[in-house]
Amino acid sequence: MIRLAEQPFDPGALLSEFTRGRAETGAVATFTGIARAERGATTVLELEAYPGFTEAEIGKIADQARERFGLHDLAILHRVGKIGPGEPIVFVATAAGHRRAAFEACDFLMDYLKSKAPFWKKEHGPDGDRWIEPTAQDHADRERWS
Amino acid sequence: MIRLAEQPFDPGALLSEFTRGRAETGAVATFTGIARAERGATTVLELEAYPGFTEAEIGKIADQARERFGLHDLAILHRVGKIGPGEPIVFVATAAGHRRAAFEACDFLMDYLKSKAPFWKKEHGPDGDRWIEPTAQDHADRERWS
Amino acid sequence: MARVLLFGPLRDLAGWREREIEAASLAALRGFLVDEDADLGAALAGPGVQVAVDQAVVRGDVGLSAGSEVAFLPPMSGG
Amino acid sequence: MARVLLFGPLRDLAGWREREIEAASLAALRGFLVDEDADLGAALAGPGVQVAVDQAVVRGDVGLSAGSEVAFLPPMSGG
Repeated sequence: MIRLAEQPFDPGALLSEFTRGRAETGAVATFTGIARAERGATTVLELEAYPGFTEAEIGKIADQARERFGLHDLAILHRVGKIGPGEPIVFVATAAGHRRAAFEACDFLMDYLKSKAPFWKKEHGPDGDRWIEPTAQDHADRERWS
Repeated sequence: MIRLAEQPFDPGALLSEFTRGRAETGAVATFTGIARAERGATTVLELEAYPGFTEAEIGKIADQARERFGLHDLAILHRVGKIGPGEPIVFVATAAGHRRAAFEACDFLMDYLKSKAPFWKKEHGPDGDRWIEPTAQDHADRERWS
Repeated sequence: MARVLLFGPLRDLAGWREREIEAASLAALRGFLVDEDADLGAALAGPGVQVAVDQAVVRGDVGLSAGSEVAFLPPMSGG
Repeated sequence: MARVLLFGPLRDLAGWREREIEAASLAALRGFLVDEDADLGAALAGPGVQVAVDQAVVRGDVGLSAGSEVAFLPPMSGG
């Protein structure tokens, strides 16, 4: 499941659905990214995607992850639009036979999503708006997998 | 929250509760361990704990994780008793400012729980019962952190 | 008529997000846009700006047909 | 009377999980158990078996009082 969401979502509901009825999957790892308030510095985050293209590009990396880590399944949900502090931005779940593969695949997918996925991100803060780019840390994280 | 559960639990419900109302936490990682059916080889897993002692020992490692990874919060729920195939055995959630810390802390806690936590584990299979010990892989995983 | 989409900072620079523009090729479309708005034209040719035609990234010039969707994608920020 | 608890394979070996036993010290308790069941006594002294008194792991001999809880913990398997 790879999906964009215009509205707030509950990562727990996604995890309930993802874990249900698995008999051969020993390990499920998840990551939930949440919009930080940064003590008032960021009021609203706005994320733009290119519907269709964005899911397809994420799908290519998801296929890489399935193969590289031998995943049984994965789920990715990404918010778009205006996101308030404390709201989840992204949810990734990976299912595998054993925990190392589940953790590494989740980590790999997040590094891609944070640094290279087709999103454009704007912060609406008290001092106005600004477009933001991946941080040097995001790029360094991504480099670990190449 | 560190707790033992006698009954099946829904990891999603725990994640919903864990993520709710966080404004400064950017990252929540979770791991859910599920009893594998192993294609019929294991019918039922039985986990024994020493109530009170087991939570306290896990609590010591949880305190190490809080300090080492700068966690905002963590939650650990572990099943005890008889666990059928497909049922969750363990749920770990970690909350941090950024994702690297959340992932690493979750990984660290799982390596401890799988190899050293005060549980005794028996498999009830088609060929009878046997007590099981941590695998060499579990020990190797645990060694990564020392 | 191609459907032209701008994303991220390009949209703010242009002041529009989506327009229908008559053009037989990507090069012709770029020519039209640079004539109309030199700043935008330069930004569309800027470093890291990719172009997708019908949701597939293309390089160099390609022909456009009626109903082609052309998207200008500035460097992606990740989510 | 100390409350004596056995865990994991020790419980299967002994055939019991919890008993009240009169003993003034851990050494006296071990002596009582080895006299009663030599196999169990040997297993309790086996490699990797820890002893907790009132939920704190102890080494060597310690005194026991009325209501002490003594747990024999074989090597832990993790969850």
